[in-house]
Amino acid sequence: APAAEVTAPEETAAPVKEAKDLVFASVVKSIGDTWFIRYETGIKQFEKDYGIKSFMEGPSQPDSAAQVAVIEDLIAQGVDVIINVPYGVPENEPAQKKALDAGIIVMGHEAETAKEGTLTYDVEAFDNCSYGEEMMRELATRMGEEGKYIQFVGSLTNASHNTWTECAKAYQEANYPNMQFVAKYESKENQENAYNIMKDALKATPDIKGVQGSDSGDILGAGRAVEEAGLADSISVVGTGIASDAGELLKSGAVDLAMAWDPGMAGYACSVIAYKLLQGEKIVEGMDLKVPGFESIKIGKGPNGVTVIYGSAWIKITVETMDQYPF
Amino acid sequence: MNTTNLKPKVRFEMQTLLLAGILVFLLLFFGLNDQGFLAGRSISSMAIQLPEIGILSLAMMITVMIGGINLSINATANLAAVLSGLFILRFMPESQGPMVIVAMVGISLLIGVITGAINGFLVGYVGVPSILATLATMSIFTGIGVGLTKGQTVTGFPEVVGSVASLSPLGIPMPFLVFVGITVIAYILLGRTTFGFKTRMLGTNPVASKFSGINNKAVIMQIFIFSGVLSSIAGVLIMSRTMSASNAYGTATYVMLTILIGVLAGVVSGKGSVLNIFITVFILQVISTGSHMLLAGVRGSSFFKDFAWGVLLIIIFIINYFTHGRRKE
Amino acid sequence: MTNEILRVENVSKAFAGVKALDQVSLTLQEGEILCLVGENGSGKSTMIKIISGVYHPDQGDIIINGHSYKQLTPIESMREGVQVIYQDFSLFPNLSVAENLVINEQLSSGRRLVNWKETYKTAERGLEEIHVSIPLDAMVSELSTADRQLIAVTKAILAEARIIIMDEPTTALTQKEIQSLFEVINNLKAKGISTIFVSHKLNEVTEIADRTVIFRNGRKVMDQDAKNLDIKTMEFYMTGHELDLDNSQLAQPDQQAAPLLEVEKLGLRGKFKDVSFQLRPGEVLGITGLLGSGRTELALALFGETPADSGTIRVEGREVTIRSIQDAMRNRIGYVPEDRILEGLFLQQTISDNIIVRIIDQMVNKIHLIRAGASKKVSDEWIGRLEVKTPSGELPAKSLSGGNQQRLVLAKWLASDPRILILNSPTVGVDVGSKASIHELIRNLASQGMGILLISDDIPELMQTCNRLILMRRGRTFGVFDREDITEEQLNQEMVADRVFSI
Amino acid sequence: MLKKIVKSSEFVTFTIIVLLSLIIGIINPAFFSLATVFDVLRASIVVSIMAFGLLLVIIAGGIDISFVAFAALASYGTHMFLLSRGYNGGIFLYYAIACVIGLGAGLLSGLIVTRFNLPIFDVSLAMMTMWYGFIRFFIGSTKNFKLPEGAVGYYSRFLVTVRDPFVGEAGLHFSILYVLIIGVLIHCLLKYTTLGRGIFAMGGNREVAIRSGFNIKGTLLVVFGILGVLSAFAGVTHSFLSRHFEPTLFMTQNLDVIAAVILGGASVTGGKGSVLGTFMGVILIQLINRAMVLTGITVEWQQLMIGLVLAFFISIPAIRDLINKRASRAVEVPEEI
Ligand SMILES: Nc1ncnc2c1ncn2[C@@H]1O[C@H](COP(=O)(O)OP(=O)(O)OP(=O)(O)O)[C@@H](O)[C@H]1O
Ligand SMILES: Nc1ncnc2c1ncn2[C@@H]1O[C@H](COP(=O)(O)OP(=O)(O)OP(=O)(O)O)[C@@H](O)[C@H]1O
Ligand SMILES: [Mg+2]
Ligand SMILES: [Mg+2]
Repeated sequence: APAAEVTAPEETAAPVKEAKDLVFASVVKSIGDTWFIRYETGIKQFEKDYGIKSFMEGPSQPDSAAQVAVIEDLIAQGVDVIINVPYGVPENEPAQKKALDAGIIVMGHEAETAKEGTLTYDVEAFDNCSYGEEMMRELATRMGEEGKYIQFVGSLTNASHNTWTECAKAYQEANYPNMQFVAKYESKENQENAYNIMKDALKATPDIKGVQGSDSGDILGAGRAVEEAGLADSISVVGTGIASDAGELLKSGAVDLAMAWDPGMAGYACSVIAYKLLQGEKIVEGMDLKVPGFESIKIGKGPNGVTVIYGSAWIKITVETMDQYPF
Repeated sequence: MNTTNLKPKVRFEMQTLLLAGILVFLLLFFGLNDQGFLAGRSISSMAIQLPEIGILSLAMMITVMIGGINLSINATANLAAVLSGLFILRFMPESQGPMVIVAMVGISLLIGVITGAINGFLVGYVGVPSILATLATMSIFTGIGVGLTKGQTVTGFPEVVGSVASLSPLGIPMPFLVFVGITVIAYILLGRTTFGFKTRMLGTNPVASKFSGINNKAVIMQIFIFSGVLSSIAGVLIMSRTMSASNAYGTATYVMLTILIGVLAGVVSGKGSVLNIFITVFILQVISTGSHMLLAGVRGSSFFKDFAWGVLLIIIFIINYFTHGRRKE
Repeated sequence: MTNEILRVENVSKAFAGVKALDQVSLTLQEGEILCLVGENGSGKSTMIKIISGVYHPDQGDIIINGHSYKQLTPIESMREGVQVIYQDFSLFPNLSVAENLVINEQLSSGRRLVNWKETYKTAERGLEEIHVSIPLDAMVSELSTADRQLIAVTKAILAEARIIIMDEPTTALTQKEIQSLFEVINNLKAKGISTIFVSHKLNEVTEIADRTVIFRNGRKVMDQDAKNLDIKTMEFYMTGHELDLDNSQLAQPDQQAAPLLEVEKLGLRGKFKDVSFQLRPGEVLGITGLLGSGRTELALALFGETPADSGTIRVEGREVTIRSIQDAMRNRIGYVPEDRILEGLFLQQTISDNIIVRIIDQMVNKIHLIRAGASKKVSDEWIGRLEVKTPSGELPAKSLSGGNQQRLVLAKWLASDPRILILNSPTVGVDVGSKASIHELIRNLASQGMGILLISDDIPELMQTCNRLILMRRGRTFGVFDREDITEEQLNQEMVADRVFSI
Repeated sequence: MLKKIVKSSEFVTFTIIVLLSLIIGIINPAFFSLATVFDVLRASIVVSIMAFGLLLVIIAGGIDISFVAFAALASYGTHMFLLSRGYNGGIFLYYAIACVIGLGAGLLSGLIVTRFNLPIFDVSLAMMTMWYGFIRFFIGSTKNFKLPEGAVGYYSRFLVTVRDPFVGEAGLHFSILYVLIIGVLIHCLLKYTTLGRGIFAMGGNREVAIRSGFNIKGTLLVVFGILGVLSAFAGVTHSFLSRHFEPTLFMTQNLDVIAAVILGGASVTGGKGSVLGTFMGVILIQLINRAMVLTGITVEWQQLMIGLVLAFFISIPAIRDLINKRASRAVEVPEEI
């Protein structure tokens, strides 16, 4: 249920700094990921457009402990805004809270499950459960709404991945009685694991017809295994992924659909909201952030009470549309 | 190999002095380069993770001292947090009383003892090399937590759970006090008790220690239990600070970091200094925080930091080599 | 007319202030057998290590085959034909017997490939040369100390050395093997190969030496044709005073006293069987026999390391089960192992820590912290009592010479005040002077009521210290003798009569 | 002869592999197929090649954890370099350049270890941190999926293929030949060259090796050189097989490779180990991981099961040693802890 209006936090009452004196820092799960390289382009675009120093930081390996250390150091540096994409949501909360207490605006992304009071706002490209359901619709269509399917998550500890797969499964049970869930596997965010698991899954359940991936490596590994077994035509592979990684497999037909959102735009949107707050503006339902996908935002509450700003629209990358998404 | 270790006492001080010198140098270096560095906020930023890393480093060090290694320290810490967290959520979700703390600490310590005993059994009694044994138990301990929670982070604890980390009697954060306390205890245990003495002997020559009547198996068992207990205390601190218990917390960084601290502190079979560990943990924390400050906003600064750490380590090894006198071959 | 093959001129070497060698000169002729003798720590091993290139001298020259060196590397030394048998045998425990035998030759020949057939053939030839048989594909780690020593000797012979240096090669050999070794050395001599021979067993020295050099405190004090030196003279030069080695004043234990230890029909499958004896307080009971006769296994069974599987043990009249070393210690049984480096000492730890390791549990105060003062007092006391040669108890044990390390192992056990002490070859590698003092110590301990089991090959030693003797053969007690009832010659014959070798 | 084989540690590992295969096969008969054999072999190729290099270091008495970084540096560095030059040809040049880079990285570690007489483990810890940082700061931090012409289709160059009615086509990848060739070479190096025996000698007793006149430093340099080259070779092969190059290649997999080598009978303290045993160790680790999917253990409990199975199987050699020791008390060698 969208809240009608959310008032800006009190801290913004502080005297407004000039744009050139502001520092916006983004903290991501791991800075080496293709995904976050794209994220960085968004905040760099924001830097150019608004003249506000924006940069991305994060551990070299995805790990909450290391991420928290980065946040702690940013607090000590006295930045104005921290945009955090937490690897583990609860583990990052105390550091976020500490930043809030220090008068810093703290935005979250992919942190829908955060507790109330640990983020100024969380910004999501979409509602995670709907995303999972949409993925299932796409998978079901490609499978002719029947047959066995398996799911991958990058890791069991990843809340988003598990929301996607669970909502997808629930949606299937409600709408596609002829489809049959076989098993969920954990790729450990490593496409080589996904590859080996897919091969073994084919042995364990020879008549698999569909695969749903969550980590961006899942459809790559599974797709490769399917392709090498010469089963590209009979098995549908659908999941989160981006064109630069999955391009070849989309072309060969081993992967049927990669779904994603543009992390660059999410980062940009977070920055814009933070800036508006600093300007004393209020964030309201239906507002246009002038960012693709965030033309008319929705405001809601996460399961643990944090206020979430939803954009609209995921993107769907197929062999036909892949050229439109150069990341 | 013919290192003629003629003045053990002096040598020990050399290593400690060297480390202390590096620490002072780094503080000055970062302090002069960045005005904010010595400000209170960065100190408190450093103090946040330091106790956890420090205690885990001690847990690692004592196993290295008997010629082993314990790869399962982080898994033990997380399992202790997860199991005590599940217990609290199941049996005292609303309670704010001290019993919650008692349960948290009590269950965690129990987990530390049990996991340590499993490691000790495999290494001491079955005779599996510790690198293999603890690799397997790392998987087992994490696996239990993952299985019970389906991998999800355990949250929603009563507020009182956070008090361990947030209290700061006399203005000193509680976790830091715990770390200092444990350092002192470890110092006494290893330096002044028969347990520490036997540990050193076992690490030096396990056959001779057996023939001297030291019960090697029992000492190995005690060492791994001690290591497990220290790990579980780190687990309590993490749980209290993050108000959550995750199976994945620190898995990509903590184990290697503690090994690195041990190596820098000069821990080897039969020899290890609690004081050196204490200083080294500070060194690494200062480097980490300092480089974050100096490199703030530089693209890929974390990567550069990794690179610099590697180089710095080599440099420290080489300084060590020259200050300890060239070793004859 | 002989040719000088090696000349060492005015060599000095100091270790952290200790002058191990002080202006020492030596010569060695082709085909000569030169014996080096001296007390523990007098610099013999240091000299050897300098000739073999392991240590570099502080000053002086080494001239081998006319080539002059300020210092050598091990490989240069080998190229000049020097082969050393070190006290620790310098073997690779993880390699086979054959390979260990051939490895030096392989290296010095500069060949890059290994020919296994050739390796085995050569190895076999080597072992035949000293008339022993050891399985060629056994790992050295599986062998007994004596076998290792034989392999070390064979290895040097095989390397076709021109100078063979043996640093106490006979410590773990029994009479029979020693005789074969001497035969080998004499054969080598006939071929023009020179030998430097270091031993603390002066009777061996008189038997084999052409010339004898005596060291004292890092200086050469005597260099003489062997025929001009008798044992008494050597002892005098080594120690600087006359030794009184008259040991006839053996105390007799009280025959009425209840036995400390009674062993009845003790057995361990494949090792020994039906061993029975009694040990009274104040008694020194010698156990001897050839290699592989089961003496060490018997000792280890009594010490709980490899427990016996049949028979009974009674300590002070009580029947006890000894399943572990802790059980043995609870019954105040101590064991001084043969292999001091591996089983006896913590080389990197201090001498003082090595001494108190057995009694550390008693060195604590009320709150169970170690009392530093007490441990220093105890260790200093034992360093003094056993005359361990060291400037400080705070030095690591590895700074001690072999003989002093052996004393340290003894000190460790004596400090724990055992009731029954098993000594396995306690004077191996110990110089005559120290040996005499260790023997005296043994007698003193016995006279204070301790029961001592002394395992030894050294027949004079047994005759001088033991009240009774057990002779073991093939895992059984072959005979028990009162010392008065047997002479050295008889005992010697009894031992040589058995032709069983190890394994 | 037979007795010797049965006593060898390779035989124990082999028995464990057979045992585990039987258990998996009984639970899921689909396991018994040529496709499985091919899959397991394929997944073992890259790890085996690295493990062979690591084996030399472990026999020499050290433990290296940085070889994974050599692989990443060599494969990713070569790729990004050639990509920037617009190279689009065959794979030979990739292997050549990568092996040179690997050799350089290996020798650098070797030089630091020998020149300053440092423990191998310590140096490798530093080098691993350094190289992964170097790659991502100076070369690039994202995966790259653009393969040169010569590598397109590399993944499906099979020696033989079988058609399985259910699981589709399964082939034995030709790069298993690399394992065979490298394995034989390393075996011969260890067994038939003075250098190889020097590696064993060094691991068995370093001081004696020095005294005997082995060139310890030279030997270590060669060992590190080989480790670097083999890691580079494995890195490039992996990248072609998985059709992309990545800067964090193998980053968290070094412990698994070490475990495989030790499981294959190499001693943690050095002086012992074999090529055949190492290969079987790699296969065993593979099987343990694959058993999870094939036996249908649910995902939440897989990690626990992997740990339990591993703990069980690593205990077998240790228990065997305990029993052997009881049976014949040999002279003790220092125990591993
Ligand atoms: N590496 C070393 N470091 C320090 N001191 C040493 C070293 N090697 C020898 N020494 C000292 O040099 C002296 C001579 O030692 P050396 O080994 O030559 O004696 P040795 O005559 O062989 O004695 P032993 O009969 O006990 O074997 C000893 O006092 C010893 O303490
Ligand atoms: N590594 C070392 N460090 C210090 N001193 C040493 C070292 N090695 C030997 N020494 C000294 O050298 C002397 C002799 O040592 P070594 O063990 O070589 O003697 P040895 O003649 O062969 O022995 P022994 O007759 O006592 O068995 C000792 O006095 C010892 O102090
Ligand atoms: Mg000597
Ligand atoms: Mg000696």
